[in-house]
Amino acid sequence: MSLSEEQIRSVLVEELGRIAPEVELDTIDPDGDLRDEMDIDSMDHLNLMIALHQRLGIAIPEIDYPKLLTLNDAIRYLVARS
Amino acid sequence: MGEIRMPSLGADMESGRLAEWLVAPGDRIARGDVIAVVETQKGAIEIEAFEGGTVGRLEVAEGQTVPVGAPILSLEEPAAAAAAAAPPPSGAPAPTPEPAPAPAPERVSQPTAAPPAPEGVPQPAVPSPAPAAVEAAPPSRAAERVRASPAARRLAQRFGMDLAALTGSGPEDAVVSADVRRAREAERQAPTPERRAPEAGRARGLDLAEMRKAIAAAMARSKREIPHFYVATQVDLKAAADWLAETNAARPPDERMLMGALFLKATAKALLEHSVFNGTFEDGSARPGDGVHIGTAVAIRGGGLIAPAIHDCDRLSLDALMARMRDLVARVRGGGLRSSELTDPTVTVSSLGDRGVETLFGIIYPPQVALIGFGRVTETVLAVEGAPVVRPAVSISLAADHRVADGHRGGLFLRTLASLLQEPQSL
Amino acid sequence: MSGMRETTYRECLREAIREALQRDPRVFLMGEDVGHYGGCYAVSKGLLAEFGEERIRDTPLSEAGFTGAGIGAAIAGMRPIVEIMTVNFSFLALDQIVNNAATLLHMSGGAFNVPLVIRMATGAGRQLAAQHSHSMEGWYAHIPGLKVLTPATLEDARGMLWTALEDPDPVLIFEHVLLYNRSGTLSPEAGPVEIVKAAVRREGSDVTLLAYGGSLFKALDAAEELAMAAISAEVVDLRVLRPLDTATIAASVAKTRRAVVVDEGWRSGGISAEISTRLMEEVFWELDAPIERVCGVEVPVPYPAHLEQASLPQVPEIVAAAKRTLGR
Amino acid sequence: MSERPKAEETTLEAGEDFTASRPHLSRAHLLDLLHQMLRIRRFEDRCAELYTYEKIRGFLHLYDGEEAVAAGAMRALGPDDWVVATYREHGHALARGVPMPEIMAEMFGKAEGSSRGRGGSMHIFDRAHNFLGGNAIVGGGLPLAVGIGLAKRMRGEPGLAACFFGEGAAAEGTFHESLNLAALWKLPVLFVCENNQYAMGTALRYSESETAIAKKAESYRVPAAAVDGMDVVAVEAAARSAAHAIRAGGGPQFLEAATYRFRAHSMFDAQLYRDKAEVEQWRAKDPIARLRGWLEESGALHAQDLEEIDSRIEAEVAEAVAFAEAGTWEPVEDLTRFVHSAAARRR
Repeated sequence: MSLSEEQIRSVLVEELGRIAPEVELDTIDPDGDLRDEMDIDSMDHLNLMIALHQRLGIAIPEIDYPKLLTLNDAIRYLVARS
Repeated sequence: MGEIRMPSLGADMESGRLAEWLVAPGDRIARGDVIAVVETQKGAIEIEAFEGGTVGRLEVAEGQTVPVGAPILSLEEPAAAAAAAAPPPSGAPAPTPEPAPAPAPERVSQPTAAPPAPEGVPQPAVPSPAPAAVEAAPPSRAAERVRASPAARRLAQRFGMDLAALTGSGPEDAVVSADVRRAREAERQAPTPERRAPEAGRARGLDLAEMRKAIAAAMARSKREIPHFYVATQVDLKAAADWLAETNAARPPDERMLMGALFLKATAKALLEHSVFNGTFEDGSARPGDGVHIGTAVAIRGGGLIAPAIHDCDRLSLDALMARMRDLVARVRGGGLRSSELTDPTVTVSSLGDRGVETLFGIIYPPQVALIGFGRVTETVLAVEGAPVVRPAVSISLAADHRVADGHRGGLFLRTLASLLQEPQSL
Repeated sequence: MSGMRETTYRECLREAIREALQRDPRVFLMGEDVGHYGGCYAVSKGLLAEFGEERIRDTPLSEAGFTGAGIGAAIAGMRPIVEIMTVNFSFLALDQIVNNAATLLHMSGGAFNVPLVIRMATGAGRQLAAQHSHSMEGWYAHIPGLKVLTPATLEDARGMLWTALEDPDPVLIFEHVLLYNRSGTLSPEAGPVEIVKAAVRREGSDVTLLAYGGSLFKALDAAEELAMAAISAEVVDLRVLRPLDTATIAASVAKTRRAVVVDEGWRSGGISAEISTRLMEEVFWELDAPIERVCGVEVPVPYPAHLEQASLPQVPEIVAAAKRTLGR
Repeated sequence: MSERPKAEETTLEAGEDFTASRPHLSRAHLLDLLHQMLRIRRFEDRCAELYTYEKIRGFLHLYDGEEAVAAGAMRALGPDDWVVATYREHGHALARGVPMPEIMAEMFGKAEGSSRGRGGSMHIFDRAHNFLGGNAIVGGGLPLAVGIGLAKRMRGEPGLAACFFGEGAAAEGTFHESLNLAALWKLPVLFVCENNQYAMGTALRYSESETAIAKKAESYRVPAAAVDGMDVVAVEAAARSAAHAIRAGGGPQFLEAATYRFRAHSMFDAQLYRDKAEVEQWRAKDPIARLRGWLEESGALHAQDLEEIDSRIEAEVAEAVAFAEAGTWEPVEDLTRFVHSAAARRR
């Protein structure tokens, strides 16, 4: 399965919105640490990983978590793995 | 005839606003059924029935605020009586010799919307089940009859899902693991909640301003009444982190565990050994907890904090504990806490998580006697066998009530907790 | 792959014996009709001329005598391959196999080990009736001290013998009678294989078919048929009945969550019961359906073809059992 | 583990050539035979006693009365030869040179026993003395001896396999299969039938149509001799002659030694199957008394010789018991250690 960057971005943004509905996604720095940008804790983060796995079919191993710290990094990583 | 009253869901709760009735007159209800949603200072909470019967009258209208203890619903035919032998012949003594209880609770300070039960009519006393009995109640027979595969059962427990609600596709229509995954996926795919403007500052069912007030009152009372002492220690987490990484590596994301689950389980087990920290102190005397029910502090987006109980943490497997945590966080953030979760934490655990500070000095939530705080997990230089090594470590603190214990005992508790975390596979 | 050559299960066995005789002067083959006759199933045909009567040793009809002699010779420094014509005849040597081969190491506190290999034919399908057709390998798998191998593929027929001969303890090799003529291609480099692990012969995700020996190919055929019905069956070749490779079996079933055990032996007290119980012990919480078994019907194997076939596991039964585990 | 006392070295280093076809009846040699038989007798007496103290359990089959067979036959065997025995094998193990302390420790079930306590009374094994047990299946050892003989022949090694069994084994299939195989393949096997008249409680006449066992052997073309099993010198002479023929490449040989066990079959046996009179009759032929009387008559044995032999044996048995008492129990963690060689060799 190969997904376009657009598809991946839209899924990611939608899931982030589900986790932090009050955050305006267009206002965050795409190269900033998402955990700070969106006040995400470990449970939120895990839920995001679950959602990405279920919607994109990409199981992200824990050791790769540091590769998804910013919005742009996450998109790059997911595109490469899709 | 029995009745259900506005429950006390915490030492700091004085009244509640009945937000929504989930039952109507004529409905049959069983013990444990959710009958109403009550909005409190801590958010919307589902109220459970502690006795069964047929709903007679709703004594309180939606939107109305009544004090704790006020009757909110009357039961026509308590299940206990119905289940007993045939009704006694006319004129025979009531099944129990006690006189009927006063129909109006003493604590009611203002009349309720509906009139109390007519006086003079003998009513069978309905023994109110002890809370412990509620906790220990076996799953209802209906739940036992669910035909589900072992894999489906395990997965449902891990996800905190109800098997009875699922449709089975397996042999003889048994629920199999794929059905559970499908249902969970459907649950997740539910429409995205409406995007709220940041200034709303209010999650569903929560009034953050009210909550802030409640926190203020409780914390002020705590600092005023409870002579706190604090002890803290740094704990090597290499074994726990390695074990967690290894466990999670073999699991898909939805079955992974967080370090927080290990913290909770280790705390629960340490409390079993040092039970003095698990309980309450009221009216000058300490009372041990009826189980290890850990109030688990959950931060609310946009501010505010709530610490509903996860019951019997010591008896839950790590997976089950993880499922409860996940479920709790989801419900705190999405609304829908149940009353029993707020009434009876026997201790509180607070963790500022992976973005937090190194050490946390908590304030005890009265009438509890202890709060255990977990700081951020950091890479720290530790001396191991005489040589400096870099290890993941966490600072664990205990805030405790000096009236029930002292620092020495606190230190022993932390030592037990630390050693439990060195053997994560045994948690 | 280039260089593959056409061969049969029988030829693979013969090559393995020949290689062992060439590699190790301690090895000799002993049994009824292994020499002048060329082996009841023609496995040792031609070897007498090549290696002589000392090393291709015809025996009288004395299963206890020559099996026991194999044990004694193994203890005293030889590496005998004892051929017992068929598993039913091995009962005449049961005392030697169970009371001596399997126990001497233990009874002697580790002083005397028995590096012996016993080969025998097993299984039904050739209308040989009830005294030549039974699958009793599961019985032997009950005995601590023995290793029990069931080669199904050409690679295993070619490769298990040498590894078994290197084992310091007694190893029993069961050759299903229907496999001897089975042909296929084999790499000329094919050589010794390990004898501790089960092998996944076909990958799948919906149900695991566990089989060995002659039943392996029935399971593979069933998997093919299941694929037509959009059911993805994984086929595991047990290869070794003792010690069972529980890890591989359990891993497969933990993945597919469903299992069908195929065993030509009888259901009651058979190896299928053992496998099923191991799965309960190891992966109960991973299961999505009760474990199914397709076994030999509980009757001495009859002579007429239609009854014999009816008494054995067949592809449609395996397919049906697999479907039941999926609620279909 | 307590240190094992030094074993009494007896037959194997008696300074005589075991391959000689006839015994050399020197005074030292005869005293040695007497010592060996007495050693077995005292050992068995002590075992019977220890059984009543529950130090020894399981089945305990004693060799009293049959000492001449093991003591005499063993003189014809050398270090390259192998011995396969029955469950009544203490005498064979002792005469073969298996150290008494290890045998006694085995009886106790201790880790220091010759089989690490895994076998007990019926399963004494010793690799150092090519002593392949104690086999508790009647007739179970014969094919093993055939296999050892086969290996020796195929490997071109010197030596033979001596196989001891009772007359009861003649009824088993393995007896016939083994004699046939050994004769067919001309293997170096010495079959020694200890005919003590009873297969447990069944007299030979109740179980065999032909009670002359040696005749059965002859029908397989195995040269056979019948010998008085209560005469140690006669047994030795017959064994030497047979072994000599085997070493010369003549294939297997068969000895039938008529003997008698003085004690019951095992410790729990009321002996309903035989008369006290019959036992007394055989006791009169006691091989030990017989040799002693003969030595005394000929003036070769002095009271002080006997005292000296007695005290040596007494000390040896006492040491063996002390060694067994001081022995240790195999840890339960090692329960499955000797099922496969890999685990057995660990540590």
